Amino acid sequence: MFTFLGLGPLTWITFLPILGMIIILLIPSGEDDLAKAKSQNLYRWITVGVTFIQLVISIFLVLNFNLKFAGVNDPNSMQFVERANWIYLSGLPLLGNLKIQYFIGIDGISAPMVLLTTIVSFLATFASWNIKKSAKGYFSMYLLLVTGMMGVFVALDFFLFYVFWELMLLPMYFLIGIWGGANKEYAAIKFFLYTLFGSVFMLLVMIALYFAVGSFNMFDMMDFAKYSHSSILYGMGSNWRLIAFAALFVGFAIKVPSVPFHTWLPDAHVEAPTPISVILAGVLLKMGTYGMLRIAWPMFPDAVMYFQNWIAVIGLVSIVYGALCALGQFKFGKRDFKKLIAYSSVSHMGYVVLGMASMTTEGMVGAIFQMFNHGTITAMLFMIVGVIYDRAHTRGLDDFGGLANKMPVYTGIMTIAFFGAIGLPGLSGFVSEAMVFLGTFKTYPIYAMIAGSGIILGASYMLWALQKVFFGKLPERWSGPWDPTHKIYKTDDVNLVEKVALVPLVIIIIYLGINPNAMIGLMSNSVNHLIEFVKLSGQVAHL
Amino acid sequence: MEIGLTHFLIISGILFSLGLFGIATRKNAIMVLMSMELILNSANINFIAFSRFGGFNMEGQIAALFVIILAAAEVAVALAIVLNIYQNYHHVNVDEINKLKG
Amino acid sequence: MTPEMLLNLSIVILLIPILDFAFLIFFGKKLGRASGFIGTSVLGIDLILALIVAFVRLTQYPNETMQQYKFDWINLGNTSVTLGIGIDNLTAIMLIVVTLISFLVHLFSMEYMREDSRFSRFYAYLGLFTFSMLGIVIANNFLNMFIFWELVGVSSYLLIGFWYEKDSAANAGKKAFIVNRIGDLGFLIGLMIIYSTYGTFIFEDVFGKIHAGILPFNSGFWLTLMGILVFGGAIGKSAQFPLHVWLPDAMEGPTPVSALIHAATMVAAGVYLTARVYPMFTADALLFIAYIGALTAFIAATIAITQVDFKRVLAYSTVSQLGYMVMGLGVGAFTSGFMHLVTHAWFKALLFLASGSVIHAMHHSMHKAHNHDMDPQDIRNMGGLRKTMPITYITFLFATIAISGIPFTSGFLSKDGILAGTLAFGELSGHWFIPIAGFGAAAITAFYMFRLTIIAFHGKPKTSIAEHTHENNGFITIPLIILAVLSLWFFYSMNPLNPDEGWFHQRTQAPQSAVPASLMWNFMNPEKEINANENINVSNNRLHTISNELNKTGIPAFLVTHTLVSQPKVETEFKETLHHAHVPAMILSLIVAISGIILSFVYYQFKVYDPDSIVNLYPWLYKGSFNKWFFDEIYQATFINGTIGLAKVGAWFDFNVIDGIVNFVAAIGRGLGHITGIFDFHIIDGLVNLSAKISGWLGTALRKPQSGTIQAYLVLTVLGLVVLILLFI
Amino acid sequence: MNTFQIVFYLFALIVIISAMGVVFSRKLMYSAFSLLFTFFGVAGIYALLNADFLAVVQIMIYVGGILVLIIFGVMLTTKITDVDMISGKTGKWVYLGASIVSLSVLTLLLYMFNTVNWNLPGATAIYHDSSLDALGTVLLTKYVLTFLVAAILLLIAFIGAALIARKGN
Repeated sequence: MFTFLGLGPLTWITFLPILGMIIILLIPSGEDDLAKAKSQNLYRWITVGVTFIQLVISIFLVLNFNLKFAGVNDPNSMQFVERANWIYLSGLPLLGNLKIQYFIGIDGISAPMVLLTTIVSFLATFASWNIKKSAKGYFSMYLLLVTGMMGVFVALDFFLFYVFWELMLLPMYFLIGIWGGANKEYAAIKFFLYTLFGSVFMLLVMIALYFAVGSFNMFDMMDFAKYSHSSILYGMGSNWRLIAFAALFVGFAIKVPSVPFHTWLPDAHVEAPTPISVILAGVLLKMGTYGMLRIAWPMFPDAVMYFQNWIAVIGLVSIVYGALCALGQFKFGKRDFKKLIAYSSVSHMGYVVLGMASMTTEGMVGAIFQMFNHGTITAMLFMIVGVIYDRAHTRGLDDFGGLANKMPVYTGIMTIAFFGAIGLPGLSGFVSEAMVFLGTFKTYPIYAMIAGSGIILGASYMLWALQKVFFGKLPERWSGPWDPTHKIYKTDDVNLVEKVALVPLVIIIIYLGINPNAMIGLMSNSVNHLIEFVKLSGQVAHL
Repeated sequence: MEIGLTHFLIISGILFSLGLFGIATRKNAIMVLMSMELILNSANINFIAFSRFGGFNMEGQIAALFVIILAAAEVAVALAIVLNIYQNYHHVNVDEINKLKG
Repeated sequence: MTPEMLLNLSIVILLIPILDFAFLIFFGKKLGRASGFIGTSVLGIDLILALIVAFVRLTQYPNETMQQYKFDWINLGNTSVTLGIGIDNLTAIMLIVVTLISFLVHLFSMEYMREDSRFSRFYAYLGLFTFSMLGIVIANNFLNMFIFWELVGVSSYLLIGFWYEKDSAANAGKKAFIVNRIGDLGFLIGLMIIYSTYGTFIFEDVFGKIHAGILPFNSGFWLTLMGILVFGGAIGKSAQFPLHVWLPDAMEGPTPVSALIHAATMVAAGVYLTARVYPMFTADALLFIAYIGALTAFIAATIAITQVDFKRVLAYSTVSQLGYMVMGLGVGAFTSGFMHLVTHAWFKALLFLASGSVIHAMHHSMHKAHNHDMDPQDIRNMGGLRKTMPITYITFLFATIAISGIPFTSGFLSKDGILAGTLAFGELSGHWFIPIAGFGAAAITAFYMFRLTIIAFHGKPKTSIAEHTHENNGFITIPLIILAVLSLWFFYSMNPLNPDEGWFHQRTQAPQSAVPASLMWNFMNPEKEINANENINVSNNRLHTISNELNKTGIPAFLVTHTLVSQPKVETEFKETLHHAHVPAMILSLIVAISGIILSFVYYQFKVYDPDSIVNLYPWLYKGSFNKWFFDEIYQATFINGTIGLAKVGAWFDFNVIDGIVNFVAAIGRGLGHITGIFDFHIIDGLVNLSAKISGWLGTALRKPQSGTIQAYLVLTVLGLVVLILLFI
Repeated sequence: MNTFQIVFYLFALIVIISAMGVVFSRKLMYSAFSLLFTFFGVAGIYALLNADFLAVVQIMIYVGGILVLIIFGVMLTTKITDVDMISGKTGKWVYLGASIVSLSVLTLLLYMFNTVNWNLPGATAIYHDSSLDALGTVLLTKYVLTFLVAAILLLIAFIGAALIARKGN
């Protein structure tokens, strides 16, 4: 175990942003313009520094990750574990003994997510380069958000998980609500209420589980032998267990988001500033599916097997419906670039749910890999929208056209991102989608076939958007120099900061498309173990 | 009569009462401050007397020392406040500064 | 040369174009014109390597099974996904086809694309395309094939939409990609069935397991479906009916691209795929393939008659010829079908490059005349080019004769074989539609190709632009000459009338079918097994021995090969019939081809009859053909509008219903909040106010001692303290 | 009556009388100077209590520091034209109340001092050397943290005082 100042790498990676936040809060923002610009620069670089250290730590973690250890429901094969008693109270009325531990660690399921979080939050910092409005607040909120996200992925105590889950919510609300677009209040409140609605379900189930096993330790909750006989959750396959699972699933599905709990996403995306959209799509959505894998699946294996078919249907509907809505964007309503990508996110996250419902190695590996790939690809897509929004101050797809000649580098990057989203072989998205299809077909052949239509719809709307933005003739008003009164915008190609944010993602997408084993190797052991565990326990329940 | 603990305590008691009276009756803020010093001194006498006769060794003296430090700090801040009040009201009469009046 | 060296060399062949692509993408802009030289010379090296590989393979190991190399791409712990590459005779021949045509197109483009502002980008894309195509060729498994299959689709998208300033070009690229994707969906579902049933993608493993009697869902129907779905990929890529609509539109791309992609290589990929996975097709699947091919060949030919755009005529001709190939494979004339792929590649590339030469010349002529409104591709503006562009004319004529199927050309050798196959198939299975469509299409092909030649090249120039055209320089004419020479018969067989004796036929024998005998045409099963009584027993026995061998060695005894010459040749009833059908087919095809040619001379060269008279006689026929039988319109009205309608409904539903429900719930919440607000205000607040008033009175009373003087407070405090102390003491 | 007693009563007298002077004098300057004597007296009592170091500290800080500060305060807050520098009178009721309270407190304290059995472990041995050595040892070992905190507090208080007293803002 590698420690620094007595704290392990996971603690550092989780709480480093808090440290950065405190430093930022201590630096006065200055009064005149010069001082303000100076301090702004300082905030930026502190954020870059903190997230960069996080990135280095996460790479270090992945390099030192023991691929043989499965994790999932076995605390002894979790890695980089840190454990301390956090809240230990005894003799409380009603609750009895309250045991909450600071218990963190990673396995093959969370390791890719930790890596994803650090990559996306590091690169999104560069997308935040142009934030001028109250930079101090912005960057401190941003760092708080990063801590919340990271905490969710490393927590192994349900209570701790919940704390981080809610911790993430607050900065997100402010980041959308203060730095957002025209309709930001509506979007922020919608996001907040939706997610809160979901977390209430989670809280209820968490408490019920606590009463059943007497601790918040996730591994205890996965061990059916520890369930007390008097608990309502005792007895595999009981109605209460099914209800608890359904509630938990809804709580996570809102975050994913799966149809029909998805309508907060387009609004939140459209209104959020670019880097927040990037984080939202890149990391936040994965928290839902991660929660399912980490909590819902192993804790309620019986219910998973019971609802398997319905979960697959939800995934399927999300794929097709999300794609249709994205396609519908160009014939209905405002043609907003971000909305298009938001609906494509719904569709792509549907693959994750479908793959997880398939309960096959291929499907599950594909699902986790898709989580990672969607994180990188969609992050890239939103950054791309941000680039054009910075120049044009519009996201309306009808306002663009013919930019390919003006911005060749941008066009090249965007083409890669779009084809990544379509699932072009050679790019990472293909591998994960193909794996999901292959896995799903083993369990649900018909669903896999229907889901296949998603790739055609995906190609349709993505290529349509590509054509709208880049091809055809350049509208007069894009000739520049910038003149807001006459709506003339300059179209200079991506600058250095934007390149720094985009090029690493391009490299990741291509590399993982050619050598997917680099990522799949991390998770395959854990996934196999998880499937075996869930299937075994689930079958026992249904005997 | 052997001079004992009680003697010192009586002096400190008297000093305390005088200080209290001063605080209560003086109008001038600086006078109030002086009276406060009296009270602090009486407390210090108690500390040291107990230290001497009570077998507490150095503890009482240490406490007295810290009281002196605090007194210095208190006077510094208090005088600063008084000066501020003077700048605002052009007098330092405590009873006329009654913004707390309900 | 050892097999390992062969494989390593083919990996080098594969990687050279992608490195070329990467290099040109990053440095192309600085290099400018030089990127063309780099691209061309790199492809020249690639071509030489490919020739070496093909030569070695075809001479040193002509009878061996596929030499291959496998590796685990994705390791899932308990299973893994294996990829790899392999070389056999088919691959070797395809390597030459792809690299040679790619090389010639590179050369051609040096002149043709000279004035384009994105010259280097064009060469980069060509490199990407060549890479993807080579990947398809040397794949030894389904997944590899699918990966490069899609990459071909993308490079085609980029190249069709190369002049993206034109909306029509951008739309055509999009259309090509999406229509291809529909076919690919079939392919993908086919892959899912294969993987879930066999757990592997490697061709020989899959075929071996099919042969061992393992069927998807234990049903022959699913095996058929699996074959048809995989063939779905070919329908999309090879522009077969009903997904043929993208190819004519793809002519919006630069002409060299049309020659490379939409004539010779990419569209041939579908045929190659069909040939590659040939052993897995059941009788029903083969029948389906044959019908699709026949329909495509015929329908496309009828459309080509009336088109006036030079390239569109060629495009429909391509579709029609691809239909031929597919039909040939479907009816079991495997060797001829594949041979037609190769020969067609040469002469169709030639036709397109020649059309490029014409368009280039027309364009220059227009440029000199300062005329920018005319369509340089419309054959009605041409005529008399025979005089001004002799080399182009002669090479074009070579290709026209070849495609019409006149003896002493390569086209005759392959086309005749296919037609003989259809005859034999018709005779044995009773599906006579296929030979009829085949011969009909042959006649029409000869007719419209000569119509094109006569209108464009013969007679008097119809415009002054055509009059002032000039022959192009060597960059353009040399590829034309090379391809024209390749359209002659002696490359494939010394006997101009019988290809069977040539090396090509010797080395590309049809693979033996892997499907159970009961699912195959009886006449295609090996002779000794036709005996109905023994059929089941024999296949059971075979199953038994094969599974034994599988257990022993881990390697399937039955290996898929196209060159099992060393093993005893399997004689089938079909081969027998095919042999007999050869001569009648030759005579018949000659008759239809020559009558087609004569008819076109009668109408267009000598103008004995006015073609318009027929138009006036059957106006609906003309309109239908001219408008491509309204396929685009029908698709627009049904599938596209249907999908868009569905999407609209989805978006509307999302916006109004789901979000409506959410907002409605929020509104209910607000309403409840309002009601509780009223309750709050009057009752709860009332009580609160009452208590507030009471405390207000108390406050007023207690207010008196609050003088605001700190000293008073102090005194009172101390007094209280004293009282307390007194109380407690 | 031994010397110790004589000295004790002398100092007690000085302390009490001068303290009364502080409290009852109407002139600010008189009060301030009486305070000087009080401090001296208290320092003497410290010395009698074997706390020689504290006695010195008392003189140095109270007399040298605080008193000077107070006198400055007096000077700065009183108009020079006010020759008398008289502290204003408060009302009779306040006088009466304050007297009652102070007297009762005094009575109470004296009563308590006389009656309470302190139950102490017993007097400490008298140091014949200076207590400085022992005091320093304790201060820098057991109470080092408190010492540092006090130092920081003092610093902060002075900075704060300077800030507050700054003219304007």
